Amino acid sequence: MTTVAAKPATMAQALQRAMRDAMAEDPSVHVLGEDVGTLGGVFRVTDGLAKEFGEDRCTDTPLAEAGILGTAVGMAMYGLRPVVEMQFDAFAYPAFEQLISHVSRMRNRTRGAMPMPLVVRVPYGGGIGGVEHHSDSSEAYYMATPGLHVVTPATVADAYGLLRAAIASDDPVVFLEPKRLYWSKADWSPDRPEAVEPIGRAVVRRAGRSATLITYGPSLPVCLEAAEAARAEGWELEVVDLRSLVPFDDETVCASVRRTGRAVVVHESAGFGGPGGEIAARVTERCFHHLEAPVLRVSGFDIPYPPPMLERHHLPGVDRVLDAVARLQWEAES
Amino acid sequence: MTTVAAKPATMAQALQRAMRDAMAEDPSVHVLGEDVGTLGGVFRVTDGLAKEFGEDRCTDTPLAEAGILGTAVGMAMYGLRPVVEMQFDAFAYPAFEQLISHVSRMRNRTRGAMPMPLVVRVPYGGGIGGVEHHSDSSEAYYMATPGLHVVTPATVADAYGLLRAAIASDDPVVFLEPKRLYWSKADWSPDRPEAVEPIGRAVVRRAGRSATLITYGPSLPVCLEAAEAARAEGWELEVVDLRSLVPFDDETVCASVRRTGRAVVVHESAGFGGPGGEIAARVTERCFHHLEAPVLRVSGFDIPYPPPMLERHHLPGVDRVLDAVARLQWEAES
Amino acid sequence: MTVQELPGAAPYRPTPPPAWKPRTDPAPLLPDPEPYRVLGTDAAAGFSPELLRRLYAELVRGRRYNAQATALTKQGRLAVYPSSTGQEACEVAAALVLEDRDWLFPSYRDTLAAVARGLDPVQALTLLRGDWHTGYDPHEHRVAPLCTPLATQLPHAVGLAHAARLKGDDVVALAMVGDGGTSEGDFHEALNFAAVWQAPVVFLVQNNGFAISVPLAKQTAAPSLAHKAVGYGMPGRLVDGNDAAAVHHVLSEAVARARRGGGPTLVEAVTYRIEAHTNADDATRYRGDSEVQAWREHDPIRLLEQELTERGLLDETGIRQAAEAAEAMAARLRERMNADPELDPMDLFAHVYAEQTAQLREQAEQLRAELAAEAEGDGR
Amino acid sequence: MTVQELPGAAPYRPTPPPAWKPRTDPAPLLPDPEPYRVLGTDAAAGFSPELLRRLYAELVRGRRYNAQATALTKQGRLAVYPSSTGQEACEVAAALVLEDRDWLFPSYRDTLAAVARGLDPVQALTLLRGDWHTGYDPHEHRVAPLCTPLATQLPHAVGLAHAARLKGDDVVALAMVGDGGTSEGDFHEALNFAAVWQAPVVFLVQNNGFAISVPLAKQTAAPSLAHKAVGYGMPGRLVDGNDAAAVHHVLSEAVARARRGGGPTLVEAVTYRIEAHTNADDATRYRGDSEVQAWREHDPIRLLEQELTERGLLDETGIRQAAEAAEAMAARLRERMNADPELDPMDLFAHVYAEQTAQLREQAEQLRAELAAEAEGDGR
Ligand SMILES: Cc1ncc(C[n+]2csc(CCOP(=O)(O)OP(=O)(O)O)c2C)c(N)n1
Ligand SMILES: Cc1ncc(C[n+]2csc(CCOP(=O)(O)OP(=O)(O)O)c2C)c(N)n1
Ligand SMILES: [Mg+2]
Ligand SMILES: [Mg+2]
Repeated sequence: MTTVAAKPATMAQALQRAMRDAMAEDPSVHVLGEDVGTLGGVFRVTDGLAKEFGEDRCTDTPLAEAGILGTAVGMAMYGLRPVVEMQFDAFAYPAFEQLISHVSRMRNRTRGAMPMPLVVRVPYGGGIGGVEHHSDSSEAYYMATPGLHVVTPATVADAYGLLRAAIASDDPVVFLEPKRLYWSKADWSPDRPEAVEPIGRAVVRRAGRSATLITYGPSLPVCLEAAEAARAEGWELEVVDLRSLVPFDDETVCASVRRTGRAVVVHESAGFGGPGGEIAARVTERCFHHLEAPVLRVSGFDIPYPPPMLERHHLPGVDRVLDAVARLQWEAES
Repeated sequence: MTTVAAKPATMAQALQRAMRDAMAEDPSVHVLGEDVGTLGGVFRVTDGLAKEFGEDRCTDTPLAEAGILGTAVGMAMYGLRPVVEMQFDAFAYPAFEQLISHVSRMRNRTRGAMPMPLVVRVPYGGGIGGVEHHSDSSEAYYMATPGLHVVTPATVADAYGLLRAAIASDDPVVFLEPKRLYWSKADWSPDRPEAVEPIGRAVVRRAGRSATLITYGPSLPVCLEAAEAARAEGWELEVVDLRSLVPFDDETVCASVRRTGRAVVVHESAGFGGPGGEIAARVTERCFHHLEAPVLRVSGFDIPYPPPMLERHHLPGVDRVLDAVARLQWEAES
Repeated sequence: MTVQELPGAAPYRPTPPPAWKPRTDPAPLLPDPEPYRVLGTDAAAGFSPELLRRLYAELVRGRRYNAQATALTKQGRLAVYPSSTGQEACEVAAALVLEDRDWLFPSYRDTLAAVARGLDPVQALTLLRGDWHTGYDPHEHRVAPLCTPLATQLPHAVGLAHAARLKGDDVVALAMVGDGGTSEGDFHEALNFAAVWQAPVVFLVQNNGFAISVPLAKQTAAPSLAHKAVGYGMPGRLVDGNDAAAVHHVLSEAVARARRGGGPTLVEAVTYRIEAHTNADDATRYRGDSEVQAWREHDPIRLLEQELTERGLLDETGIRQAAEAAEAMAARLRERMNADPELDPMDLFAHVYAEQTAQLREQAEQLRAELAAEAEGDGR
Repeated sequence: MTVQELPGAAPYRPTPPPAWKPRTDPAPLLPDPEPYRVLGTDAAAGFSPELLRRLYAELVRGRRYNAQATALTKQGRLAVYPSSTGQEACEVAAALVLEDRDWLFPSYRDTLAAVARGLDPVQALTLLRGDWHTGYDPHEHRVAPLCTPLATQLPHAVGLAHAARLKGDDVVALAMVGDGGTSEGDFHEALNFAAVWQAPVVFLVQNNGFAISVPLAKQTAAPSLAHKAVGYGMPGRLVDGNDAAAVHHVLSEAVARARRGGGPTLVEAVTYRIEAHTNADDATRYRGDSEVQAWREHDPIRLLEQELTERGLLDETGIRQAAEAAEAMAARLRERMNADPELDPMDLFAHVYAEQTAQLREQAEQLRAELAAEAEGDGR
């Protein structure tokens, strides 16, 4: 990775830059949502876009999420590439019918005649001290909906690269932005030509041979920290960042698990019915005879998202990950 | 099971009877939805209720699902027990925000002061030749939402028993009615006192020692048929009917899998991100060392629900179940 | 800040709230108290004989189309058919007022409007036959997919019209919805977006008295559905939905207004669903025959035929010709629908994504194998 | 059926559509063109001095409450606070017009209304402090949970009011929502249900000019938000939201109307959000100071104080007393909020279901073990 001209940037800035570059390159890219224009979004991810491209390209809409996504569908029908911002995870729910019954199916329903090159940006997850309805992890809903791509960056560079790819995609992408990583920083240069990341490829963030931590988005830093801490216990943990939940990169994930023979899936979302079930099940289907222990899951509890003062007890932290690693039946090893 | 006074009844009739009996017993039970009154519902499940109890107890609402569920929330706040009918699975999506952000959380949010004794009846699944949006299997969305119970009957007796229990529950229940079983018939008497089934208990519908088929709702008849056919191949399949997806009956399911050592989860819903992932993962976590093969999944494909003329290729049928059973690594046995 | 800290304690004369500038005048947005009518009134004289005769031919054809489609359900050739019998004036006028470049957004009941716009009737009926969802390329005739989830097509129409305007194209979108559909949140959000954006859209509500079994009085307490317009800041228009000339006129005005940048209009056409909700419905469960009978007297074809014959614009020959043309259309449709559609189960995986994912390729292989096994089994 | 088959070919005079009975008269549903005002007008004389003085004391207290809560965010004692500074007249009047048995449905901004209704301010602020979601038992003061997902509380209010009426209780529900919230589908569906069911609900829209950064002009093109009422068949009323007497009067009328079975009313109160959206927002990014300044001149406390002093109903002592009472309330609040709330992490599992599921019991055990390990670690 070249570091020429790299400067520290936050994930929010990288996302902004991805939209900016896409809008500059392609006049059919339009951003719309609540407060995305003049204010630049409540997380400032669209900051400056209305000023640079005008209010017709970056539009403050009325306060109505089904209307936002529904009109975006119509815009896509006419050949535009709308990038919709939902202000918070739970506020995407009013748009659920449009997403499930139209966005995800339009291409299929019309035998490809009417594709939906549309991005729905959803800030998701907790850890920012938000009051109720501001910290949901809603990825399970989107994963269970055929026809959508579901993508989530965990690094500043991926935030740029994956959002560029999402906007360039001819299919609808639910783009999940981990709220608590918005202000995470990295040295990063958006001028690298290789910046656009293809959708659908997981990446090994840290190599190790004891066990694999399979994770994404807000839980990546937790897993990296856990892997570091695990060295003290003599475990070398491999950390896989999925980046794309749909399509799912079986190859990268299974290659890792076959190497290590043990795996833990880590995510913030509630465990029951959450992404971890699918991931554990498909890894087990494919790697059964390589597994020394069942694939375990570390996740938020099966409860409504807690109030800010209690959220740290809900969110999977380093200790909970290490506890799970410890339960991977190491005695079998000896 | 006593058969005194049992007469043949359809599942639709049993459901109707459950509401009727609940309404007769408890004046706080109210039914509301589109066309539930004068017409008796498009599936005739509420037939006769408006006539018997008046339009205030069984009410034709305006055509707006969020409004229906939202007003039901308010009615529950005032101590009523609303039973809401969503006309078809996909037409419950407009009510998604009310369901996720209010119905599932109201008790928790208010530390128990404001429970939500509310039932959302959703006809679901395919196999009835419905045009698009009339055959979705939406259970994955509900399963992934803490605070809801998710229940689905597969037999006439359970239709009555579970709906009575759902209406009696002090918590919100998403009650999924398999459309294609509405006209299934059985000898059944609603006068048995044991008719109310507690929510949360799976049941072994057929005993066997070769492998376990874990299923629910519309796929139960398919599994029973497959189990019958499997005898020709020398397999004695056990069939577990989950009945309740939330809470999940780990005990019954795991006891069966520990006995048989092999399992296949069967459902109509798309596989990826569907209920099968959760089920396979939790069974594997709990029964790993009893498993001779990975838990396999047989499900609908990961595609939008197909048009009527193609649906039979999508729905898991007997052959697909038997194919999966055949892949359960029987060579290990010999 | 408490009141004591407020700047200046000088004598103070209360004024109206500062933001209160008189806004839009509501008066021109309100509909007339009675539905607008043309046929049998003096206004009819202003309408060109060509237009009236064209409308007549289309109504007759439309009625025949409805009858034929209903017959096809009985023969098992259609899974279901929601008939627009009695509503042909709305269906036909909606199609006829649009230019080629304009877009039509039909609801699930509006196959006739799509056909009147030029769509192949077999393609229009594909959804209801059940071999695929949308049976046509929406771009070909600029007809959006027939929309089943009620009112969800309305924001699409707004977005498309808005996009066209942003691109500098003078394209108008006409979106159709039922009286029941006006209760959905999407109706509200679509109309609001349209008015705020001044998008070139016309919303046509066919108030046919029922949403399946639910009569209008249980759907709304509004003076009329057209009165909803003022709440969005757009004009509301009320028209006799069985008077083809009146519907055509009101819609034409609304389309022209939208095209010249005047923004959206809400049109309520008062009509009646003569048949049951669909062939699968039993309307006798919720309505009496006398109401249906009263509306049969106010039949759209009869109204127009009367006007035309009285003015000498239509004679027995004309009537026969229209009927014959409709009969020929029906015969062709019947014949074509009698052929089994060609089905390829592998299509299930062909259009889910632009590029098939590895996961779907695997599943496609599974189905292919199953089909091969099935074929072999059949061969045996 | 083709036209030829229609019964009878007798001479035919077109008539209006049969369903067309003149429906509700829209005229009385339409709001006046100007917001209703009392203070500084002749109407003020009709108001009881007690009511005006009570309103004054509450406004002063409310203003102080807003200031104190904002201060608490700076001290880290509240996670966030959406202030209703400048909107106190609406908040206070909404609380005061209700009887004990009535229900209030506040939005996330309306903690002041809840407090004015009698709720313990610490309990009202629990959500914003972050130790739990709803900090009070809604049944105690009949205040529904402060509602964050915009407009979703409106159907709840309708359902509750409807249920009360079915039970024979003369209970009224008053639901509060912002100008931005009126764009949501739930607003539409709630008002429609309310009107169809003639439910005893009053909808109070506080039009404070902004939805976060989005000004009203980007939110709606309607003549006024009150004009939306006619589309549902209920009366729309427009009131100066900073005139406490006017808001109290209009709401009281609406509540009385609802109580006597007259159905719902939509009230738009024209007011202004003096502070930023919340303490976390920077309002200078989207609005100028002059607009804020103009509204400060139209301050609700100032308007009422002027009226009272000019009529000799309030003197320096009265002003000082109101301020002192407010100060005392603030001091108590500050003190109580300075104590750390007691937290029990096990509460996470206590109220998810009526009966804890085996699954949650397992998870609770896990957390208990984690907490024990943590405590041990701390102990070391
Ligand atoms: C969101 C949604 N809810 C429910 C339905 C089921 N449904 C289909 S048609 C219909 C009635 C529609 O009435 P109306 O809008 O008046 O149209 P009409 O049938 O009279 O043309 C209903 C409830 C649906 N298609 N979509
Ligand atoms: C459904 C939903 N969408 C978005 C939000 C985020 N949000 C919180 S407050 C707000 C603006 C609300 O404006 P308005 O309704 O005018 O109320 P005000 O803040 O002015 O009191 C927004 C967009 C939300 N809470 N709920
Ligand atoms: Mg209708
Ligand atoms: Mg506002």
